[in-house]
Formats: sequence, structure tokens, C-alpha cells
Amino acid sequence: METIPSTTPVWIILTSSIAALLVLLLGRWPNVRESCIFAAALIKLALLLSLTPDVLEGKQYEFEVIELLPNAPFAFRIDALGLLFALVSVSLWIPTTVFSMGFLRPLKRHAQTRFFFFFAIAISSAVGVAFSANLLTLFIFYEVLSLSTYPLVTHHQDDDAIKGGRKYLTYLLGTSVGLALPAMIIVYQKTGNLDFASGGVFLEETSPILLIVLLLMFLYGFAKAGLMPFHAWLPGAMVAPAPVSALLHAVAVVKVGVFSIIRVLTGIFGVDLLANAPLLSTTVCVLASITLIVASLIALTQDNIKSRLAYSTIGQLSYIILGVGLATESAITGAALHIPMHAFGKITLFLCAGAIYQACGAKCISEIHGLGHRFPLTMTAFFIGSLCVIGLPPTGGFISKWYLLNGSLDSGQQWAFAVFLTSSLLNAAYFLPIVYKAFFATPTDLDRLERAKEPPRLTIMPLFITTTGCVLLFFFSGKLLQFANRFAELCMNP
Amino acid sequence: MPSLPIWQFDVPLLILVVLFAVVALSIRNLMGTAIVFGAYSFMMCLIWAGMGAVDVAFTEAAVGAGVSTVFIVSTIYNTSATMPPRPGGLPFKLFIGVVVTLTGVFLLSAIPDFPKWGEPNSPANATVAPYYISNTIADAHVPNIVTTVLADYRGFDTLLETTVVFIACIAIYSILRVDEARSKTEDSGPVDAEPHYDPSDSLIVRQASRFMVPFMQLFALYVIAHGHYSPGGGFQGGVILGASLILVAISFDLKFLLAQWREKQIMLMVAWGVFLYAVVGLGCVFMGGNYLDYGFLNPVLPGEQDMARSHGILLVEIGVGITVMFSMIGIHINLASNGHFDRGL
Amino acid sequence: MENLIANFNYVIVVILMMIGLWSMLAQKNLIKKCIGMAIFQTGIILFFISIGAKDNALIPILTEASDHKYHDPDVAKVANPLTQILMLTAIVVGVATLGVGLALAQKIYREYSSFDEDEILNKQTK
Amino acid sequence: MTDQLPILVILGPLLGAVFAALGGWFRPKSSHPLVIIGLVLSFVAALKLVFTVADTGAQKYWLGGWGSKPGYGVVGIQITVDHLNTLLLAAVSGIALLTALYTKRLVDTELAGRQRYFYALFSLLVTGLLGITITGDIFNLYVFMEIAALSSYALIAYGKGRAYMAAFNYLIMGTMGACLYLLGVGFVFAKSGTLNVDDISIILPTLGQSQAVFVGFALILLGAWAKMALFPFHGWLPNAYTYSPTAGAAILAPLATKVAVYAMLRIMLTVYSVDYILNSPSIQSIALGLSTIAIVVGSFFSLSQTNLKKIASYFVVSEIGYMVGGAWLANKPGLTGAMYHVVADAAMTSALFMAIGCIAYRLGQSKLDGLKGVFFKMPVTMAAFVFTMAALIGVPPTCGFFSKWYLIQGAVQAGVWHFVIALLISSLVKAIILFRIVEIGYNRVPHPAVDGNPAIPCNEAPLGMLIPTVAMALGLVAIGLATSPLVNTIIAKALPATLTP
Repeated sequence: METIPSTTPVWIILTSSIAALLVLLLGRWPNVRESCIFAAALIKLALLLSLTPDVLEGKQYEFEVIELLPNAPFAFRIDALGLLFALVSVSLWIPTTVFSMGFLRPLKRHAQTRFFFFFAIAISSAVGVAFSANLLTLFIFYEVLSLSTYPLVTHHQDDDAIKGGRKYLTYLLGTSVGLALPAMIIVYQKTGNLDFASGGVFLEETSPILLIVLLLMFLYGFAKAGLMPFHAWLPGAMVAPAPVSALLHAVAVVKVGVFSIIRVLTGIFGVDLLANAPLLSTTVCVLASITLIVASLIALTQDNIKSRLAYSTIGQLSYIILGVGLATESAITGAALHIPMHAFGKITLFLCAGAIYQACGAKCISEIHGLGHRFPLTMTAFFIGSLCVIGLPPTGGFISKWYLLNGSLDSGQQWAFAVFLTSSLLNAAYFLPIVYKAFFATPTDLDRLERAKEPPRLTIMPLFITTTGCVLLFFFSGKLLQFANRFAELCMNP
Repeated sequence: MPSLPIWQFDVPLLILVVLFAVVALSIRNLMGTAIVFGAYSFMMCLIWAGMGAVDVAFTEAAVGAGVSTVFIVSTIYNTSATMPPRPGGLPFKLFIGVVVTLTGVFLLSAIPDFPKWGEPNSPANATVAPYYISNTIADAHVPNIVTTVLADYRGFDTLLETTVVFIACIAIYSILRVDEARSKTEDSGPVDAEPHYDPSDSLIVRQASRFMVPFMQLFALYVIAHGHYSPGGGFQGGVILGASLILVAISFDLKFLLAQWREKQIMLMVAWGVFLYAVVGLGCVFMGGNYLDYGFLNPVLPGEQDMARSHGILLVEIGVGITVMFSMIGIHINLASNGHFDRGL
Repeated sequence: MENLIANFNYVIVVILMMIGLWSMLAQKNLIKKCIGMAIFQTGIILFFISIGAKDNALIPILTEASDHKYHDPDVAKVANPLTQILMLTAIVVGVATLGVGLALAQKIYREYSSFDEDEILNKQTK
Repeated sequence: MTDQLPILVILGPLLGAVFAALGGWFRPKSSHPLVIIGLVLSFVAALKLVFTVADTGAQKYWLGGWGSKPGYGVVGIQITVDHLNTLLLAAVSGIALLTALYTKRLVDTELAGRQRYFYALFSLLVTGLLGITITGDIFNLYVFMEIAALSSYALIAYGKGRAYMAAFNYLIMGTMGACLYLLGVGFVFAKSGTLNVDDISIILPTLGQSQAVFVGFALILLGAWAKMALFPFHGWLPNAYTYSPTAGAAILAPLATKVAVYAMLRIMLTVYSVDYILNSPSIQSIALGLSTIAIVVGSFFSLSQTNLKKIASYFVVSEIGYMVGGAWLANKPGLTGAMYHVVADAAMTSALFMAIGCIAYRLGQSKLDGLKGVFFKMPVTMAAFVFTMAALIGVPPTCGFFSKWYLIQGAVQAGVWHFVIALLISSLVKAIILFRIVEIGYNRVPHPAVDGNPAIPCNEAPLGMLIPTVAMALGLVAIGLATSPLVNTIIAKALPATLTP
């Protein structure tokens, strides 16, 4: 495998940090401020795209900034999965910013500068996680992400926000410091190696009990992945403004959790170990499956749109974990693919939730009965987003689920196949009725019906972009598939 | 029966010391405690002198038994000597008693491991110490080995020790001294007990001290200057000088003393002593030696290297004497007047 | 037992130390705490002096011989000067600490009109 | 002149103090610059020594030129700058310098009319702390200990009201510690006959199993623990640091306890040896147990406090547990962590107390309830505060993260799980406190940027206080990023060679 030493990773991460600083300085002029963000996002995207050809050929970009601990430097490495994740985060940052402008400005929300500042920092750290070459670097960015999203979650500064924020930090910091950090230190102590590149750092003779304990500590330590029972922060964090929920809690934050778990499973434990030690693999699969089903069931009972979406997210994240847990090539491909697919689908849904709130002030499903035809564009987008998350053609979600299902058959764990199918049915059961009722149920609140209208253009535009994305991903999934395949190959033969 | 380790004389003294300690702590009148504690210190001096530690005994007599007692008495004079009876607290005292006893037993467990008392070849007596005894004359031409070790071999300790006295003085000054401007507005506090007697009334005390003070001061100067050849040195001399002025302050009154030495002068002199010591050391550095290596001062001091050391020792002893003397006075006037500098013991 | 008698000084040191420590911790009167502290310190000084003592030794001051010169002294017959100067330092440090302790006690008395620790605590919490 | 650098480190603040004490009577304003000059000299010398030591190894300096004599050992007093203490020397003098700059305004206002000797005592305290760190003689260490202690009693007593009782309790506890230490020195001296650290370390192994040496060790440790306020000797600390004037707490809290920890490390590693520690498992398990309790107790008490200064004081109590525990793990990562944390924690505590000082200066108090809106009033100070708290929690890449890393690694290697758990609890408790403060200071007020809400005027601390605070907070990251060079070039060489990796 060829590696290219290059400072590009640093620059990619820094672009949004620099943008953050500019936002802080230029806060007085909103237009300038937001153009800074766009410029940064575009530069970042361009830089990422420029790396694509090399990475797809199997090359890796590497850069070591400084040695923090012996054999555990602060270092970056860009491989297929990292680049894929970074691309998704950054490309979705653009529509979200547009959406934020449309969402925050008309409502005269306070502290917009702070909002954009921490948003940019959060993106930087998400990309940092994506590019981390070892667990230590990953952990650093993971923590920065937790802290920088706290002001976003508590943005409203009312009692709910404070309560949600408290829960958010308790879960995320509590688990990462209490479980992931000691697990990491134990790994370092036992092996002296935290690098992801080696595809498994443990020696043959490591005791299986230690391995299983470490595995559990990592799975629960990265609570951003929302594995039950450490999921409660996610519905709690829905007090955040809609754009925050959209990008952070559908894409950046939760995917960082899943991404971290993927890195640990493939880079620290290694696919070989997972495949050869059925106990480990089964543990991951069972825990993920339970979360998958239970979260879907809870989602059915939620009336608040954002809560339902949150539980849906919890379930979908476990798809990815389950995929990696199965440890076959096509399952891993599916898992990797599910990151962008679900991201596009879920961000569409969240943006729709925000748009519905803007359209008629409704936060609950029961409030929008029969209102669909007053804002048909929004509801259509919602429908397509649902299809993507459920995994039906013609949306990208279909592709990833296809690979996941394939993978479950390959692995010989047929029950996983059943779990996937059941869950997809449940997904359909909690999404499609929303659309149905919005269009065909009799409106209950006539007052609201009067007021309801299509939200402003700044809100609709991003919806349009992401919805189109969902569909396009189905027809042009080839490039993404290349990324996912490249990663899966790397995992199978490190 | 092993031969008794010490002169028969010492065993009763040691037992007495313990008794005095217990008595000092169990008297319920603090003035009594102070006096018994003074007696305890004198008893200690005897023991130490008996073991050949004349300098230590001398210092303890001046510092421990003398000045310390005066300090305690001054404090009590300004506050109250009575201890109101206070019932209860027994479990706590017992608990501490158990802890202390356990510590004691732990310490006793090490005693069999010690070299026999008075053994000239014990590690403590046979490792570094012989060097001082054999080389004091050659190195510094000072027959009082304690002086050589104090001011030369371990001169740094002594510089710091002088600094400790200096710190104590300025610390007490900072804690107690009442600002002139503030003391007028602030009421003088609940403790403004009338003096029990007016010391200036006692003709005998005043006349006796008028007679004694010059001799004390003369003796003190001798102690400092002759510290090379006989017990004594800067500390002892400084304390005696300080004590002579404290005696003036007690027998006349504080105002009388402060008329001779103003507050500012006293506090400046305290710092000057340390300054002198530190600068002599610094001089050695400028002459090319290590800090406090008086041997390098021989171009400016009379004599060869050993005599330069001897003179260097004298210089720093004077510095020590100045600081100690004025510190003792400074501490006393603060303690005796509760920081008001108006009247005192 | 023989050992204890042969090391009678050390036993006294331990007893003094216990008395001092007990009174520093268990006594409620501030002045008595200070005195306990001083007793602890003298105990330690006694300990060091005992370490440095030699049977039938002279004081550590050399004397001129009849020819007005100093000859090499018999090391075993001169008391250990090192422990002595260490203890000179300790005595001075002790009196400095005692002075500061007394000054603080006076200041506390001005504030609370009492030397009793419990009473002071009561007045503080009021 | 480079061979005179070690003594310059001490002489700078010592002479600065003497000059300040003299100058204060003529021009009261002159004390501060005089002390600053002394501290600058000391800091420059200490910094130079760091590089010298890294390049050429340990530097030894004999006061009065009295070095080692054949057959006797070192007859004078030796001061040593080696890998174990050079970092701490630089940290102590650097922090002291920054703090001296920082306290100018505080002293002028808080101690108006009483500041004549404040800077002299300040500088003498620093002298004592530097001396404890640099000396290579166990009795000299005692004298320096007392210099530091006496000046800190006075500094604490500069506060009012309850400060006197706090200072008195400290005096009793501190003197007890010093006396126990001195007694321990006596025991060691009785068996070894010398006071020089290097010579003792050669003689002790030849003595074999000796109860006196063991008791001496225990006494020295007890003394050091009392001085550093390790549980159960911690009772004096919170009151002392809370009621002392802010300027006094700013210098005492970061340095006094750390230096005592260093003294313990020096005795453990240089005078005795790691083998000796490993062969006395009873003390080892006691020390580890006590440090775990200290961490837990300190954390929980800090949780129940309502005064910012007291919270910070209890942090100090729990951090002591970190270092003592790390040292007594007696393995490579544990000792590395302890040594690193001594420096890192000095910086963190300093930054914390500086930030609290800024808050107290502007708000006139430091109660949690009074912090409403403080984030809008003092944004820069609070940024520094949050930063410092993040370091204390152990958020990477601040230095707090790396010390915790090494400590946990050491505990894992030694299999001391209760210590690991205590460390994590302490981190979480600090996180809770940080976010409680954020909630009160940020979220409990109507946001001023929203129309109709009252504007909160920005009222930052004076620049003279703010700049040192921010510099210190940024220093935490700098130390964190420099971890690897610090550990590789200096700390790793301070570890005993016999230690298995």
C-alpha cells in the first residue's frame, strides 16, 4: 500500500477552524460572516475531491503533526472510509448552512455568530475524527466535538435546553471518559500501539475475557453511536434548533460515534479477530440487533416528529454497527455505504421537520393531519427521505441495505438477515403513516390550516438539494461503492 | 546489668524533663504553663550541656528558656491566662491518645536497631563528622568546631536560618502591626485589659536593669566576637543583645525603647543582617569561588585562605547577630503591645 | 529490655514526642498547642544530640597545646559537632515558629475573645 | 558564570525579598519591581538549566566549595539540578514570576495599607519552594521547608477573619509535618552518618534490613504527607486557601503542595530506591489507598461546596492523590505520570486560581450564586477558566489529559483498579462542576443579545491580571503538546534505571 506524506489533511481540517475564527471576527456583518462559511465549505470540498482519485487507487495520505506519547503521535491518515465520511459531512454542511440562514434569520434568533462559530468547530472536529490515524487522535477530536456541540444543543438557553444539554454531556463525557478512555489506555498498556493501519493490534495470546471487556467498553464508550442503553442523550438533544439536529444529530455527531466504533472494530480489534472469535462478533451483532429492533419499536410510539426521527436514527446507526460486526466483505461494504445513504435520507427528514415547523408551527405528527397539501413540496421531500431511510428504490438507501442483507447471508448468521428485514418493515411502519396522514387525514386544527404555507425559499432550497441527493445516490452509486469496496478490501487484507 | 549509658546525674534529669512537660501541659493557668515550660527548657539545657553540646545548651538557654518564655508571657499578658473548664471531648482525646501511642510504639520498635548510646564509632559519629574535627584548624583556623561548621561548612544552612528569623519577624509584624491610620478609627478590640501592675513603678527592677543592661550588651558582643574560640556566636550574642533591649522595654516601657530605636530602624536592621550575610556570599562569587566560599576573599581580607575563612566567618556572624538581635526586639514589641506599639509588658 | 536501658535517651525522646504530638492534636487551647509544639521540637533536639554524643568526650572546642599550636585532636574524644549545629538551626526555627504561632493566637483572641478551638469554631459558624 | 546558575536560582528571590523588605520602608512602590527582578533572574537561570541538564546531565554545586572529601563524602551542602527537578524548578520560578505580575493590582486594592511586607514574604516563599526543589541535602531541605512554611503562614494571615484560624491550623499541621520529617532525617542520619542525598543513597543499601531506616522512611513520608495535605492530613488546606487573600492563594495553591510531592519523590527515588519501595508493600498499599481516598474525598467535597475558591481548594486535595498514587505505583508510567503531573498540575492550579482571582476581583466575591451572567461580563476570563477546567477534567490535548493517561496506564500495569476508578470519578466530578458553573454563569440569565433583555456590560478584569491568566491557560496546551519531548528528554531520564519498562 502506498502512502503519500502530505500536509493536506491538516489544511482540510483547518479551513473550517479558520472559518470559525473569521465568523467570530466578522460577526457584526451577517452576510460576510456566512459567505466565509460558504467559502470555507467549498474550499474544503474541493480539497477533499482533489484527493479522491489517489485514495480510490488505494493510496493513503499521511501526516504526523507531533508525537504526543511514544508510538502514539497526533497524526492523520486519509483512507477510503475517512474520505467518504469527510465528503459526506462537508457536502451536507453547505445545504445545512443555507437552511440555518433561512431558519434563524427570520425568527430573529439570538447569538447567531456563536451558533455558526461552534458549528464550524464541530465540522472541523468531525473531519478530524475521519482523518485520525490512531485512536488517540480520534479520541481528541471526539472530545472536542462533544464540547463544541454543547453550546449548540443548549442554544435556546431555556430550561429544556439546559436539561437536554446536561443529559447530552453527562452521557457523552461520562461514557467517553469513563469507558473509552480507560479502554484505550489498557490497549496502549498491553500493546503499545493505537494505530488503525495495522488491522488489529492484539497479540495472539490476549485473553478472550479482556478482549470482550474492552469491546464492551469501546461499544458503550463511544456513546455517540447511540447503542442502547446509552442512547437517551439523542432524543434529549433534540431541543437544539432544527439545523443542529439535522447536521449534527443525523450526520456529524452520531456518525462520528459509529465511525469510531468502525475504526476500533476494524483497526484495533481487526476483522480477522472478529471473524475468528465468534464470541466477539456475536456480542457486537446481538447488541446492535437489540438496539435496532427496540429503537424502531419506540419510534412507533413517538408523536413528536423529531423524537421519532431521533429513535429512527438510533436504529439506523445500529445497522452500521451490525454490518461491521458481521465481518464479511459485503457487510462491511454495506455498512460503509450506509453512512452516506442514511446521512442523506435522515438530513432530508430533519430539514423537513424544521420546514414543517416553519410552515405551520407544528412539532408533532398529530398536529399536521391533513395539512400536507398546504406545503406539498416539503411533504414530498419528506416522503423521499423516508424511502431512503427505509431502503426502498429509487433511493440510495436501497443500495446499502442490499449489501448489508447480502453480507448477513454470507456470514452465515441468518438471524441477522431476519433482523434487517423486520427492522425495515418497522421503518416503513413509522414513516409512511406520517406522509399518509398529512395528505389524506382530515385536518383537526383549522386555524393552523389557515396559517400553513410553504416555507421560504432559503428553507426549501436545501431540502431540494438533499432530496435530489437521495435519488441520485441510487442511480450514481458507483463512486461511493468504490470507496466502500476499497475500505472493505483493506479491512479484509490489512 | 549493662553499664548505664549516661552519668547517673542524667537519668533523673531526663525523668524530670518528662515530668515538667506533663505538668506544663496540665496546669490550667497559662501563666503557670509558661513558667513551667521555661523551667523545662532550662532542664533541657543541662542535659545537652552534659552531653557536650555547649553551644546548643547556650542557645537553648537564651532562646528556648529566655526569649520564648518572654514571648509566651507577653502573649498571655495581652490576652488571658485563664482556661475556662470545658467538659467532654474525652473520646476524641482518647482517639488521639491511641494514635499517638501507636506512633510511639512504632518509633520504639526502631530503638534496638540504633547504635549504642555514646558509641564513638557509630555511623553518625564516624562518617562525615570526623572531617570537621580534624580539619577545622587547617581550613579556617577556628578552634570552635561548631562555629566552623555553622558558618562555613554548612554556612548555607545558617544563612537560611537567619532568613527564617527574618521571616518570623516580618511575618509577625505583618500579622500584628496595627496601622496608625486604621488604629484610630478601629476600636481596639475586646481585649483591652488593664495591665495588672505598672512596671515603671518598680524602682528595684528599673535600677537593677539600668545596671545590668550595659554588662549584658558587653557580654553579648564578647560572645559574638569570641565565638571562634569559645561557645557562642552570632545567634547567642544576638539573642542576648535583643534580650538586653527587651529588658529595657519591660523595665521602663515600650515608648522608652521606641524613642531610642524607631520602628523603621528596627525593621530595617532585621533585613540588613541577612543582607550582610548574603552579600558576603555573593562577594565570594565575584571573586571567582562558589557561593559562601570565604577562602576566595583573601585578596580583600587579611591573611591567607584559612584566615580569610576565619574573617569571613566573623563577618557573617555579625550579620546573624544583627538580624537576630533586632528580630527578637521586633517580635517582642509586636507581641507585647498587640501590634499597637504603645504600651507593653 | 537491655537495649531499652542502654538507649534510655531514645525512650525519653519518644515519650516527649508523644506528649508533644498529643497536645498539638488533642488540646483545644491554642497556647497549649504551641507549647506542645515546642516540646515536640525539644524532643527531636534531644534525639539528635543523643546521636552525636560520645562517651567521656570533650566539648567540640579545640584547645591550644602548650606550644601554642593546635595538634590533631583525637576524634573519638570530641563530641560530634555536626548534630549540634543542626540543632542550633532547629532551635532557631522552633522559636521562629513559636513566635508566629503566638502572634496568630493573639490575633485570633482579638477576633473571638477565646483561645478555645471549639468555642472559636462555634463563633465562626454563627 | 554558567556554573553559578544553580545558586542564582535561589539567590534571585532571596535577595529580591531582602531588597523588597528594605525598599518598602523608603518607597513602598519599589517592593514589587525589586521582587520581579529577582524572579526574572531566577526564571532565566532555571530555564537555562533545563537545557543544560538536557544536554549534559545533572549539575552539582557545592556551597562554600565544600565538595566530596575522600573517605568522608560530601562535607558541605550540595545543591543538585538533575532530570528529576529541573522541570519543576523552571515551573516554580515561571509560575511565581507570572503570579507576581498578576498580583500587583490585587495587592494594591485587597491589601491596601498592609502590603509593606507582602512581596518580601511572597519572594521568600518562592525561595523556600525553589530551595526544597533544588537542594541535595536532607537537612537543608528541612530548613527550606520551614522558610516556605513560615512565609505561607504569614501570607494566609493576610486574609481577614477566619484566615487567622486557618493559618494557625496550618501552622500546627505544618510544624507537625516538619517535625516528623526532621525526626525521620534523624533516624536516617543515625544509621548513615551523612545528610547528603547522594551519599545516603550509596550507604543505605549496605545496611541491609534495618528497622531504624524503615521507621525513618515512614516518618519522612508522614511528614511530607502532612505538608502536602494528603488525606487524612488535608483538614487545614481548604480553609487556608479559601480565606487567604486571593494574591496569597494564587501563589500558594499551585506550588506549595506540588513541591512537597516533589520532596517525597526525591526521598523515594534518590535517597531510598524503587527496590526499597517495592520491598515494603505495606507502605505501598497504604499510600495507594490513601491517595484513592484523597481523590474521592476531594472530589465529593468539592461537589458540595458553594464557594469557587473552596471548590478549587478541594481540587487541590484530590490532585494530591493523583501524584502520590502515581508515585507509589512505582512503575514506569506511574512515576512518569506523577512527575509530569507535578509540573502540569502546578500550571493548571495556577491558571485556575488566577481565573478565580479575576472573577473575585470584579464581582467582589466568589460564591457560585453570584456568578450569574459572568460569562457576558468577563468573556475572556471565563474562556480561560473553561479552558483550565477542561485541562483539569483531562480533555485532550491539554496537559491534564496526558498526566491522566500516564497515571491510568501505570495503574493498569500495576493492576490497581481502585486508583483507576478514582481518577475517572474525579474527572467526571470536575466536569459536573464545570457545567454547573456554565449553567449558572451563562444560561441562568436572559440572553442579553435578544431584544428586550437587559444588556450585561462587559467588565473585564484589568489587563495586568488578565494577561497572566490567559498566558497560563494557553500554557496548559503548550505543556500538553510538548509532552513527548518533555517525557523523552527529561522525565524518562529521571526514572531509576532499574525500572522495568
